[in-house]
Amino acid sequence: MTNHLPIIAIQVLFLGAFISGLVGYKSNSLRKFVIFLATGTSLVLTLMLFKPVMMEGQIISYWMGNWVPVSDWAIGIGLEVDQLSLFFGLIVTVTVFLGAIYSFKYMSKDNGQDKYYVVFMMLAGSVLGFVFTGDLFNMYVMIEIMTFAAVGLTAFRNHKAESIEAAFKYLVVGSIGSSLILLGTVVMYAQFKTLNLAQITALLNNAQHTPVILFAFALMIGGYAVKAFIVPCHVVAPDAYAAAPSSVSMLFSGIVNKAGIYGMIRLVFVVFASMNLPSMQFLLVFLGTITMFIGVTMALAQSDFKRLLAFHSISQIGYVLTAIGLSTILGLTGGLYHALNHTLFKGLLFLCAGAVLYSTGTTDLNKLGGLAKKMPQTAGLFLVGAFAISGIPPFNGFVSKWLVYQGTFAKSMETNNPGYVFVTIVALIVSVMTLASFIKVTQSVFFGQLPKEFENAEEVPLSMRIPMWILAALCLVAGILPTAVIDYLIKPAVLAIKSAGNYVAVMMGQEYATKIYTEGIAIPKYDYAMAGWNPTSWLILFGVLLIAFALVALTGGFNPRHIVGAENNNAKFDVFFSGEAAEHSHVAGNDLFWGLKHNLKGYFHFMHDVHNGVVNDYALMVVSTTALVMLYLFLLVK
Amino acid sequence: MDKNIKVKNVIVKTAADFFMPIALIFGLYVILHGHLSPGGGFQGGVIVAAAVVLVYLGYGHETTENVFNENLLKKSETFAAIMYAGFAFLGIFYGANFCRNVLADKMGAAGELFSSGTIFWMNFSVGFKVLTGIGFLSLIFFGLLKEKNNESK
Amino acid sequence: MKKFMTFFSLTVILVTGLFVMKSMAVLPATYDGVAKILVDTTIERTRALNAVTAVVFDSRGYDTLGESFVLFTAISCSAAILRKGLKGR
Amino acid sequence: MLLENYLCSIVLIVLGLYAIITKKNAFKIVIGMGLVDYGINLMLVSAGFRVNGTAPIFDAPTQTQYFFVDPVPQALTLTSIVIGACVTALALSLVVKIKEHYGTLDTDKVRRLNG
Repeated sequence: MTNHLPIIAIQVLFLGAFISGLVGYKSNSLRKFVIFLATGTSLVLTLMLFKPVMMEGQIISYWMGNWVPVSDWAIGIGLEVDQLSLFFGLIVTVTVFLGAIYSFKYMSKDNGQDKYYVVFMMLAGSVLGFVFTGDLFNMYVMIEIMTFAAVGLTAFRNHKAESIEAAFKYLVVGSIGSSLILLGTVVMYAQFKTLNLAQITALLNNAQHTPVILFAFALMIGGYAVKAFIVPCHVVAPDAYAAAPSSVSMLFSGIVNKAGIYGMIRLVFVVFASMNLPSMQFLLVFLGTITMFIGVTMALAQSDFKRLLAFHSISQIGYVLTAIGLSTILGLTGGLYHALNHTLFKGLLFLCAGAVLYSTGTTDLNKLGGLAKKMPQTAGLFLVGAFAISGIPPFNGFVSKWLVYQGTFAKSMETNNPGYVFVTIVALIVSVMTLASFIKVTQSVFFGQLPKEFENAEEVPLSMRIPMWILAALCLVAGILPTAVIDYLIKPAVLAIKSAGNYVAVMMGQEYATKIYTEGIAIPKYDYAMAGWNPTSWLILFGVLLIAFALVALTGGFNPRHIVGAENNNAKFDVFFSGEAAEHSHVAGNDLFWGLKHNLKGYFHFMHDVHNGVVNDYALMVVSTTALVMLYLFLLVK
Repeated sequence: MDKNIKVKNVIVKTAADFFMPIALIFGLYVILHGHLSPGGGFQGGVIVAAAVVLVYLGYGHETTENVFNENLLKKSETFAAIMYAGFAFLGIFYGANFCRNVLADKMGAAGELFSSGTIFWMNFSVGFKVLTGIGFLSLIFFGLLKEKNNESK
Repeated sequence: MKKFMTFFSLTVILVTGLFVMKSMAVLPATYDGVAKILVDTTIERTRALNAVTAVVFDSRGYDTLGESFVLFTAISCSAAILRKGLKGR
Repeated sequence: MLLENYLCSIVLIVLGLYAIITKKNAFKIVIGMGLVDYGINLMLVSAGFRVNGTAPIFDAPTQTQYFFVDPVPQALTLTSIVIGACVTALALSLVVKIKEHYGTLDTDKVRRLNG
């Protein structure tokens, strides 16, 4: 029975889409029930896989239509659920379940909801199918469904010109990416006459690295870089994230770019594991470092709430990619942990943005302000998300960022390469800048003056707050219990990445694997240390600080007015903006870092010119990235 | 574009009358003989969906809207997708894996029309799905042309 | 800059592509890999005379399932994009 | 014979990319995306070619002498063609909406989202 669980979990999501399409556009409650049931069933089925796969270490292989391998050739399509797949599968199902609950109220103001839920469920099912599959062409088909569904959801609010524009750009760039993946797949088929991932892994193990293989590899890396929004290909991501409904933006940052990351991990570390390319790992670290830096600096310059969050999403993907590129145990642990955390806190932040949009109707930071009085729960949850993403203990962002810093530093110690220390420094600076830009958002959305037009803004309904509460709780849990998370979720996945031989053995049979891997299948030793990070003591420290702060505040020792002085009425202590007192002129959140932007205006003007909004240039970036990766591989790999 | 389509043209109408039954029969033939001769569900479905285009070319918007019900087409497509997934699930019900061709031995011998088990039925459901889906897509795009006509008048 | 990058990257792809294709295009006269096994067992396992249909709907039936879902998704998206949106909001 | 197929497929793909990168009309970009698809399909079909092979369809269930071309790439091509048609349909419906909202198809003017 366990064997059938993955396929049923995938198909339940697709069937949910079809049945909700059959329900029609009249009976909303029946459709919601169907969606709830389908996403819930899928979540439960994936959780049922947790015990056999994660804890007992089984790898589930499933041949479609019982087309088992004949004379060492994989004929049919196989599903292969190893620990890495299940790790991403759990991320997908949890995100989809929470996103569906959030959509019920959030989308109630839009028309055409029947179409929304159909496409939503297709997106969910396709990503789950993508992470569970063990076939190269099936990966392409699933990622194509994902791209179409994502484009359709981006354009869902079709009364806004921005949605349509973003969707068109996403479709053009995304279909170039899909075409590159398909081209790579075709070349691989022509070379190896099989499409099964495990068999390709085995065949590559003994093969020469001919130009054909490098060509296919470069094309597929380019294609998955588009899907994961790595920097030169990231330009459509902010448009799409900002234009889509918030529940969908959560899915984008939670599962769509995770699908790209999963594809890259699977290709670089499992399928092409035998190539053991140090230069490829260097390329990943390089791309990741640029990604996190450009993402966060662009975020500082934004004035739209969701667009800012989208750039942060790109930046966090940079952390994941950097850590994975290190390809040490410590680096992979940090990378996967950050991928999990990114789903949790970025989902929470997008849902908060959606809540603000729901009750005020705008996400422009210059118009918003003072919403903490009207929406206290959303404000509190937003603060949790902001702390988590900025890496403040005891939230989860701190743990994974710490692992990333430590991993890069350890790698530099190992290889005597000072370049990796530079990566650590960039990661630290990016973390500081993340905190800075979230101070800006918090100040301009939830604090400050409340504009007149939002006087009657209200807290969002309960069904929208429940997913936010769950995500916030998960953020806290992943921050306080890092050892448990690593032991039960991350460690098996990292070991699965590192043991490609095991992947082949389960799928193609032990005999075949021993024939290929004559020296035996090595499973590396797992060791990581989280130096200086003991969550419980940090928590106690924070509790003590909080109590001390409360005591001082209660006894009147801390009064901000005392700091200014007694003659507080004196006009010389007031803040002026162009001749007007501060209380009459609202400090726009966008202007909080105008000094930084002014000093670095050459850089910011250049970045603004790069993100110029012309779709041809965006396509050019993708194509030149692929060409450069190709050139890099051909010139440097011997 | 809108001026070029003369919906009341006798030649176009006669040609549409003549070719529509041929397209329907040929498309159905291609769908049903997918496992015996070149072709299959996708190809046959597109040929049948050409009938929608022929009706539009010959008779114009009003007739097309009267003849084809958009919602019914959409629901049929959804139903066909469920049907395909259902045939794939038959494998699990019979104790084998997903997509298993469990009916292969229970139907006729190779070369007969009703042979090859679920391949025949999957072919049929894909053909049904494609003909309704492409027909629905054509109807949506014709709807755009109609709006353009109304605006320009 | 833009023009240079266009021609540079397209030239890189074209040249490496042509080079790779030249080494790929050998004329195979025999079966190898999956194809031989599939063709030999088609009649016995699927009872279908058309081997392509047998591959499409049986051994790679799951891909076809995905393919019909692609079509479904594309049509649903087109319907969602071209629907009458909310006016003035 | 086969070499031309492979070379033409790469040329088609590069021409398609060239059209996407340089053409400023949204409709021509869609045509470029189509070109890339056709190039890939051509390569996919060529990958299954065998010398002297016939179409992979049996004349009778009892046929014993046969030499077919590889049926798997043909099946994959079928999938790829349908996906290419879907890309075109979706892109065209977006182009229609762009024309409705912006009144133009010039991609230099469809750039409200930038920076």
